[in-house]
Amino acid sequence: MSKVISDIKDALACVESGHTVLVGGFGLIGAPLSLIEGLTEKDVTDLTIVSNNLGESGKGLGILLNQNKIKKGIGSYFTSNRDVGDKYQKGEIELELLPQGTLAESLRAGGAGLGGYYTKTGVGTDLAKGKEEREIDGVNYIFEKAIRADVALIRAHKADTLGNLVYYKTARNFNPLMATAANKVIVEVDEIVEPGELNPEEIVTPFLYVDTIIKAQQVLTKEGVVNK
Amino acid sequence: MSKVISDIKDALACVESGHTVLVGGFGLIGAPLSLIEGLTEKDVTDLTIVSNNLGESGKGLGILLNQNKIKKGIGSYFTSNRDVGDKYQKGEIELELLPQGTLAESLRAGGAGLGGYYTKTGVGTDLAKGKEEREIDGVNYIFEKAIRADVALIRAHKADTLGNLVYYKTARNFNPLMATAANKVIVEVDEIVEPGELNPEEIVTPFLYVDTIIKAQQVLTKEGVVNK
Amino acid sequence: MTSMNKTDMQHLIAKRVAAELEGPCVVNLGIGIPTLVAEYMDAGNIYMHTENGLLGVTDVEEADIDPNLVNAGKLPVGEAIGASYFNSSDSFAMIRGGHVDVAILGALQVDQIGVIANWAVPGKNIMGVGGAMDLLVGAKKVFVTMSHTSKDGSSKLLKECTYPITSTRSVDMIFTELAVFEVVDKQLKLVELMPGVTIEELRAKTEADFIH
Amino acid sequence: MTSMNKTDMQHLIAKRVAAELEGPCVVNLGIGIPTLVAEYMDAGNIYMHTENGLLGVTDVEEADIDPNLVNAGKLPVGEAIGASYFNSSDSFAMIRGGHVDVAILGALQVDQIGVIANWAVPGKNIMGVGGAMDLLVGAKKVFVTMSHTSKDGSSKLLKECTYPITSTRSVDMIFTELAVFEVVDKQLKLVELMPGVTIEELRAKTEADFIH
Repeated sequence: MSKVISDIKDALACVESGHTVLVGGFGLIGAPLSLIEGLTEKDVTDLTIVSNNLGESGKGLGILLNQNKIKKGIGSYFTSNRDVGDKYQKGEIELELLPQGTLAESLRAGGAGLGGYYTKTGVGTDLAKGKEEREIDGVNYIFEKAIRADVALIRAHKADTLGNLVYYKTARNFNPLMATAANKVIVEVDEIVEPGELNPEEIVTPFLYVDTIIKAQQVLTKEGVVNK
Repeated sequence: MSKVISDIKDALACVESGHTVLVGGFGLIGAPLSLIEGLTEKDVTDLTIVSNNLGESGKGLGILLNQNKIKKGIGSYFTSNRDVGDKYQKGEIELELLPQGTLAESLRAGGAGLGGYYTKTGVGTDLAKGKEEREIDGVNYIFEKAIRADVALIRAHKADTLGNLVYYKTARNFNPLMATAANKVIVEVDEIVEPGELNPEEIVTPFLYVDTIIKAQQVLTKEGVVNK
Repeated sequence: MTSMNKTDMQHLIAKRVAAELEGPCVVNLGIGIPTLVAEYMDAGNIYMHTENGLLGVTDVEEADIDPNLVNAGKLPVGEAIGASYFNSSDSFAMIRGGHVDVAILGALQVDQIGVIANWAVPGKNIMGVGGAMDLLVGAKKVFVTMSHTSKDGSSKLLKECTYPITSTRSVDMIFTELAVFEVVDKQLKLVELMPGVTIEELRAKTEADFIH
Repeated sequence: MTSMNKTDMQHLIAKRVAAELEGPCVVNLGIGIPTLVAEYMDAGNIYMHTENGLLGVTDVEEADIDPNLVNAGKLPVGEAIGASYFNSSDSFAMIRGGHVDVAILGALQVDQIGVIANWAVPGKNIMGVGGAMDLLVGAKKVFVTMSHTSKDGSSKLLKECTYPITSTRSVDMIFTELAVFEVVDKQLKLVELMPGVTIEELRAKTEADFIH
């Protein structure tokens, strides 16, 4: 069965209410814009979204937020969307704020079958409250748990039909990590090529991580997001 | 000051008795053969060597072993050199055996500024003896500490003069990890090119990890190791 | 069972294991009998992972041997279409993280709940473990291949392992020249006898309890 | 000090920080005043890291802007010769692992042992932290740039931070429009007064104790 699917609805069939969903991107850069839009059109609720931010006000994941589909957000910078603060104030959303490096590392740990790890980041700050602290060789660390999810929605530059992925410039960011840390991984790409067209030394995400591939229908340009 | 050095003695000037030294390679594949030979010619002792194996009998790190320069070996597969067992039996060397994935992960953790991590690997086995066990979300893990070293000796395929590195096929193995986990990183390469000649999307080890670059004087061929 | 030379026996086992692999899937092959499994697999649909850093292992012709392209046994291999290279921590992240479908390993002993010993022998120095423990905890399924008995004729399927175990995890299937077992609810279950083997012969040569 | 508009003040600080950077080194620039430092650096010898995944950041001409090539402030940047791209965990491994020489950050407050607060304001929702905490624990040196006083004229160099701290680690140097401080043995040490500033003026506008 081919991993390449043409209908976004089919690609997102595996997303269910209550799921934890990883969403790639740093702001709009490298975000799976078509899949996010697909999600806003799907009837799901109580999602836990793991993403560096929750979009912008009324854009991307921000739409999902305003649709009250998000029960909890896990990220490092919600400041980019003022609606998140309002919802939080009203008790309509739970938030877990992590340092950006901890968010990235916890995803990697989840993908790599680790239970958690000790990081220096955050020691002695408000974000360490309630977290175990431990001294290792004279340095203080806090314990952070691995993150795993039901589904990952990511964006890459090219995929071959097996599912090998390469990325483009700073649109890489969280995407390769999220590809490793979910039960189902759905990727949207600019271009789909045949196996053998990507150089084996350059492949960033080997195909065993990828379940479903769709062609991106939305692209980030200088002028903003445009439909292809 | 250029990172490119022509004399192996100069490249190895930073290695001192008592140092912990990471040595790349999986057997001879991807091992820094010229730097290892340079080390056998240097007057140092009490080294702790972190490497998947300690060479073969009388070859590579095996020479260093027979010169009694190694106080301790940390690796995953010493079986490839029968002399290691003899030395160990006589109490002439300390050994720390780690699963191969744990060895790799501990090096990555050391390079990434983590104190340690919890892995499933080894739980309930003799290699978990004395290690802290912890249940996380219903799964048992053991604690493994990060590894850092004074010096790393690694091999890559190409370097640019800034120190960006790319590798070649399965000669990559532990080398990119070791490049991150030592105070001084010395790399031998097949070819040195100008900055800009390596594709920014393909660079595996960014230059900030590399201190010294030398041209390899020994190469692994079908017929074995040959001098260039 | 009629007597059989070692090579034939190994190929018999390898062929039987290969029949159990349903593609598309990613398989990691250990050293020894597992290596032979590649000869009998559907190469168009089954992809091989080697823990030293390659997904997409194939055979290689003598003329094309590259000394820097090897498998975990340090034997020369080739590169499949769609292959990719990665470092050792990324490779074991794939294994430990549950992204490899099947690991096929050799074993020294298997106990009757499917726990195996395959890395150390008591009384000898503990010198090497390689990727065995990682594969045991990480692969979605673990298949074990081994000769049914030791050189002295004693069963390698035991009530309890006397050698140090590789993991507390039970393997999924065991393939010997006498029989194929599945591990179900921490019990060995006989799936089939190999051609020419009787249940009496199997019982006589098996210390472990099994159901069928 | 004669009065100065905000832009001139920011450039004054940025220029002074740039003079402190000795290449070759790798520098991570935060948002705000730090971004301006790039204009005054020796670009041939100082390499810029941005935590969203690029080593080798440069300016970009309007015509060459690529929407998928941005810095941590999501502003368009260019790619230096010898640049490389990496994922977020590799990027923060560089930061946390001590491989970035200098981080230049903005701050809301600095206390008199050099601990800073730059990510949250009490009474407001704690909504964003980004890479600040990672840079604080990981960079070999941390330089802070900020205006010396708040809009209400109160000192931002305090005996103790009243906002949530970013790290227990003391920064290495602090640059304001009035002075440059080093942190030595957990004490602020005045390195120099900015042009036209008197020690009396500095004392009047600084709550934190400092030595010189």
